[in-house]
Amino acid sequence: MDRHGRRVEHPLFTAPDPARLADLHRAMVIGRRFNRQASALARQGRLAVYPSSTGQEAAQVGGVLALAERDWLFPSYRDTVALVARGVDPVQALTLFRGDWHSGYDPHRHRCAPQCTPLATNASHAVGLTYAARRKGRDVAALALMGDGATSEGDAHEAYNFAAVWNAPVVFLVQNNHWAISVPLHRQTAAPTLAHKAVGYGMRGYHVDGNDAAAVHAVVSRALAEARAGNGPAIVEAVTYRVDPHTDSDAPQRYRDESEVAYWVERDPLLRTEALLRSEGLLGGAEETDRALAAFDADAERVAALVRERLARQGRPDPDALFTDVYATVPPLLEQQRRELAGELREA
Amino acid sequence: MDRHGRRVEHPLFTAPDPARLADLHRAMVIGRRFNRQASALARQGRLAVYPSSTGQEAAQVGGVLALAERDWLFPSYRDTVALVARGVDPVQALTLFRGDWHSGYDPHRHRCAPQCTPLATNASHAVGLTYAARRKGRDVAALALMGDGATSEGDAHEAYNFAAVWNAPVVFLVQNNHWAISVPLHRQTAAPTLAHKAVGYGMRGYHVDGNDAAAVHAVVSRALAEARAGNGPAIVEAVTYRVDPHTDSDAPQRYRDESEVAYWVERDPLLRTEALLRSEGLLGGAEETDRALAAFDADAERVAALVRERLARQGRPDPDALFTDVYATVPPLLEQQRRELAGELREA
Amino acid sequence: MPPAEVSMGAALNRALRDALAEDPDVVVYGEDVGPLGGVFRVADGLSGEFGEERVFDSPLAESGILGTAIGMAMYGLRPVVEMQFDAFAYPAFGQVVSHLAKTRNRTRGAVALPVVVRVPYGGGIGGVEHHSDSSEAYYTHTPGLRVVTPGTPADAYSMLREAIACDDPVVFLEPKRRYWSGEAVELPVRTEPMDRPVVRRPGTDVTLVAYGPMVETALEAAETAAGEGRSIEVVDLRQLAPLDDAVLVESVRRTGRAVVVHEASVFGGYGAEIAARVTERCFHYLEAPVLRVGGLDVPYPPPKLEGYHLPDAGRVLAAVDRLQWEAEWVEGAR
Amino acid sequence: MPPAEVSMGAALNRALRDALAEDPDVVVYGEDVGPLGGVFRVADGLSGEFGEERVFDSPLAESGILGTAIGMAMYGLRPVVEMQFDAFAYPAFGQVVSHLAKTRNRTRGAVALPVVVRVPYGGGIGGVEHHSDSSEAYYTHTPGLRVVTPGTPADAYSMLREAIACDDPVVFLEPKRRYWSGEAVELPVRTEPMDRPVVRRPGTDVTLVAYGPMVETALEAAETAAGEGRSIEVVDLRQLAPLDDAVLVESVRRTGRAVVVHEASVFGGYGAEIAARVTERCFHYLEAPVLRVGGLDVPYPPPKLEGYHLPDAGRVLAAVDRLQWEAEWVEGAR
Ligand SMILES: Cc1ncc(C[n+]2csc(CCOP(=O)(O)OP(=O)(O)O)c2C)c(N)n1
Ligand SMILES: Cc1ncc(C[n+]2csc(CCOP(=O)(O)OP(=O)(O)O)c2C)c(N)n1
Ligand SMILES: [Mg+2]
Ligand SMILES: [Mg+2]
Repeated sequence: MDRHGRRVEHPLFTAPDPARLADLHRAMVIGRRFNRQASALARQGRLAVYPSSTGQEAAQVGGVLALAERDWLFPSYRDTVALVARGVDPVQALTLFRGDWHSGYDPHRHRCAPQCTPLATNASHAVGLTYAARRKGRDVAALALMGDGATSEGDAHEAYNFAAVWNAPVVFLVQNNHWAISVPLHRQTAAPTLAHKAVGYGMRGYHVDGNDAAAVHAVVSRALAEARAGNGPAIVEAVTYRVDPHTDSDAPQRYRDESEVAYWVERDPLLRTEALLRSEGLLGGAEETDRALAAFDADAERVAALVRERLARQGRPDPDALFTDVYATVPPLLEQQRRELAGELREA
Repeated sequence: MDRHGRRVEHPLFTAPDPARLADLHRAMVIGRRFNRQASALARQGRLAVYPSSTGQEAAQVGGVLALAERDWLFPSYRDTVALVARGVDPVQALTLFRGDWHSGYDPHRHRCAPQCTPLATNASHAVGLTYAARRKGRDVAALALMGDGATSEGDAHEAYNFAAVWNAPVVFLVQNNHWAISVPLHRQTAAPTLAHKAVGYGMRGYHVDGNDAAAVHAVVSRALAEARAGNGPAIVEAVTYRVDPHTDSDAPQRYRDESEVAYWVERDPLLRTEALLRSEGLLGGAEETDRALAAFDADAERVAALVRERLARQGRPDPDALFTDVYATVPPLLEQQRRELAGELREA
Repeated sequence: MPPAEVSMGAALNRALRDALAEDPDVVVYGEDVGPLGGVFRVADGLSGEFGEERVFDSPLAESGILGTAIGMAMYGLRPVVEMQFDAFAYPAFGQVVSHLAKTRNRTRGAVALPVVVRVPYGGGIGGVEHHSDSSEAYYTHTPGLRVVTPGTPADAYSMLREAIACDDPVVFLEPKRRYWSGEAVELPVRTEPMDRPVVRRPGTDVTLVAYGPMVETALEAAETAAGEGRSIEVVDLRQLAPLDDAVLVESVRRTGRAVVVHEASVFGGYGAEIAARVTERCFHYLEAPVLRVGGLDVPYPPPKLEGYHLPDAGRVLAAVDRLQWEAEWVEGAR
Repeated sequence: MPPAEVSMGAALNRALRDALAEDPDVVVYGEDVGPLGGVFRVADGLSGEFGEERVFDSPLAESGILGTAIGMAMYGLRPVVEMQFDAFAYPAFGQVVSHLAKTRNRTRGAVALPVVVRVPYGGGIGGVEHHSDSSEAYYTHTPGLRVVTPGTPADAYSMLREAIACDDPVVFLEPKRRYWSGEAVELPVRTEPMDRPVVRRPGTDVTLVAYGPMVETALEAAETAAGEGRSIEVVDLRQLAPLDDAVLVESVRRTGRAVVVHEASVFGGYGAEIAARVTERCFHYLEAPVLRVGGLDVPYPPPKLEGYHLPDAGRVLAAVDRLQWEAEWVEGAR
């Protein structure tokens, strides 16, 4: 798509079909609403923190919907929308940021690793997982998500290199949202693009408009297919923008200009898919389209309402949970601390 | 030079002048003799260990002689010959491997960091040092030495990236000797060359015949000049070969074929400079050349003899040294341990 | 007029500012310490004031930050680097242990590394995972490092100035939950040298050993105990390593009882060193074993459960109560 | 016929081989563990026997090795990775502390990480710098890790098998100076479960607590002491964390005296935990403070000086002698 949501063909990549385009748009609409809802809850103090991905929905959704059921997703803290798009329960997806527990969903159920806070450390997990799957004879690929800043970490390098040497079916999707908290990209790297990093590992690098869900989907799909076929892992750089503050406790006015945000808001990924769906009539005639889009909005509202309500209803987590899953069984000294805490709580 | 020591011109790089070529050859002759001597001492148990660089003398000497006096060298454990070429006392250079102390020379005197054992960790030190020098208004460049295996470490990546972003005058000289102990290069990277890694940092990468001292010197000189001029750091990959075992306690027959070693022994870097010096008469007529070369050999023998003798003469290090340089002053609890040890020794 | 209240964060900010102003060799860098002033704003305003050659954002890589600081120090600068949070210092652990701590020793004193590594540490701020580790034990067991942590704004100022001036590498642990704690103090101020523990509150019945975030908690416990007729002496260790144990030993020999408190998990924590050392040096003065109060031996909990993990004055006082004040206790224990 | 002597290195090798043979999910990798069999040859012959899909050399990057092992374990493998030397495990510290130790907890038990991290550790082999660190305290203070270290070849075999079968991540510390120590034992052998300390030698006068490389030293000290009429009980801890202190406490309550010995620097070392814990649990049984014998509080020394740093039987016995056997001692100390 161009900036205005007009279709642009590319000789190498196949555009998603109409149904998939509709899915992408719907997931973005839900993702955007989710971002807004979660940010509001954070402002109200009902979440401990929320790192919003408003503006980055195309990159996350485009990437995630390119995965097969059996594939694995390795998200970072920024990628709650990716989890929701993957089918994780939106309330469980917020457990981390609610402060109830470190992770709220069963990773095996949706084949989503816990959201990863230490930067770039999830990338090698993805490589190892696909190695194991291959040993077990399963055709499993993985998508590892990271930010532009995270590419500076040694862990990113090691993971890229292991993936290339092992020919692992992993796609590293780098959401270049131009900022690592307050640090702009030119203080992060002197490379022409982050996709150029692939050269030094002998793998393919793709540079894609990260606000174009169709393009991200097409590129990640192709990269995954190549990787599955044994043609090696890839870095996909999705160029996008973090419209909101880093988290609700950030102060972006200290380091960036509102005009920069405005520039990107104009390039909102949702406007573009909507324009494409409308102009090409992919959801049907004008009326049908309106109806379909309204249904997406309604779905999004339902998700937001669900999040609000279920969050309000949940109680405090049980402190006994502190002890049960440190080891496979509770060792004696920890059992003693458990008893002591229970005693304290009884007294209080 | 080609394989046989015949001059080959290159449009970009300036060949060292005859005097410099002679210096390079002489330093290699000394370096080779030093490697042999140190390896022998290790076999006799008079060094704790010695990681020989036989076969790699051109890469080390070619790189080091490209440095100006004021520049800094950041060597690894493999680079004792580089230290000797830099002017470090050969016996002091062996302190580490004798087991007398961790490092035996004053880094400030020769602007040589201590030899670095943890792989790739010295690279960021080089970057920081040049940053400091620039702040102090001094035109200081640095040469950081590392092996092919070390490029896989996160620390290499972080240093490359810092150097590029800070536009630091650092040249990373990677001696690709084809092995990281028992691990061959193709298990280390899938990149076409290690020089390709430069692309991902937006810096220049050079791929040079590491057994051609003239070429290494020319390339490193140019890379240093560019870096000094503010055109950014560079990776220079010098392709060479580790002819000896990793250290004297290695068992190379477990992982590599003797024929591979033979292939490289034929490409000995010393034979090539000698052939060039002779064929072009750079040391004068045949007789003068013979005399000059014999003088180099004699110098090398002198260094070897000196090492043997001084090492034999030296006593055991004083245990009190354990306590004096942990902190700027000896803290109370350490002072107590110092007294206790002194007491123990008196009793014994 | 009494001096104004200064928060610990403001005191640290002022210390950085004064050090930058006095010594052109001081540079401050790390992740987000430039225009943003750090995520806790400890570097607030400094890059504007001193220019981005001296206060700046680096690429996002902790080992690279530490490694470049080592290189800078080799050439005469005094870098002050920030690790954004405790757990995000771990990627630099190799540089810290194998180089920062050892270089003076490796070079027999020829190369000093006056580097300050600032680490906002500890919990109590409702941070999600990896934002609340108490990592002091990893550093205090590493010879060659000075490990210090201030318990008050005045100490924060004075100790940071001293750390920057110090020729040894200093791991400067900032108790992040206390950034907003205030104290009426006129800056600049110089307190006791950082390598000596101080008695924060004198007492006669029991010695309570604390540092960093737990100093405030210990004082609170002492205050409560005083109301109940028990006199608690609070020792603030300040420099955890290398430790000067004289003040501590003197105190415990006098009181005959001791409790050590920290946020970190008890098992293998820094409190074990204090308990073992005090016991060894004061054995025949002790009326009861030295008790440790600390975090549970579990990964740092999520925000809603951190209250169960972190020691508070109540837990400290409960430990004090277990110090065998009654003769019968001894019998019961057998 | 009595069983043949087996060295610890050979016992470990056999344990890896048997585990690989029994469980197809076991993979062994790291730096140089393929054709070379590891720099200490603990993986000798395995890549040839089991193929390079199961025993192989990885790229040279410790954090990557740990991170990929975590990913493999998430998908049901049981990776056994080698860190070539203690100090070269530090680059992986972030992966170890923030992921390996915490993932079970973070996911409330949904994701177990049965990873074994083999680390040849400690000194005594004349290694140059960074080849002799005793890093156990860094791991034992990290909840979620099992940290074990064998003191004998039989334990080496049995504990490594158990570690590989264990659903928790295990940091398996191999006392490198004891790779060549032999014991007459028939393999395979199963010793006590690894999570329980054992009494290696019974005694009545004093409890000597040791683990890993110091077990041999402790037994040597006990033997010498026996000749001098003093009966030393040697407790081998085996699993350092999480610790089951029952055997230990029982022993010290019986003997009334204890010394703990390790190679690591004393300050903040693992011995502090033992001393603090034993004191707390056995206070009224103790005739003297629990003493610690360990390395000096200095960076690991160069080969020619390591003998001054490392505890030997003489130093252990000197500490035993200081355990206030005479009543006068008490007076003198005041
Ligand atoms: C190892 C590590 N260091 C530092 C941090 C603190 N931190 C959290 S997010 C962030 C910026 C990350 O930027 P980027 O990778 O571009 O991702 P984005 O937040 O923009 O999505 C930093 C420095 C961290 N989480 N982990
Ligand atoms: C961080 C770290 N990990 C592992 C080692 C152990 N080690 C020493 S040398 C070596 C191989 C290095 O290979 P390369 O970088 O190619 O250098 P070379 O020895 O060939 O000169 C290894 C694995 C180390 N020194 N440091
Ligand atoms: Mg970003
Ligand atoms: Mg090599």
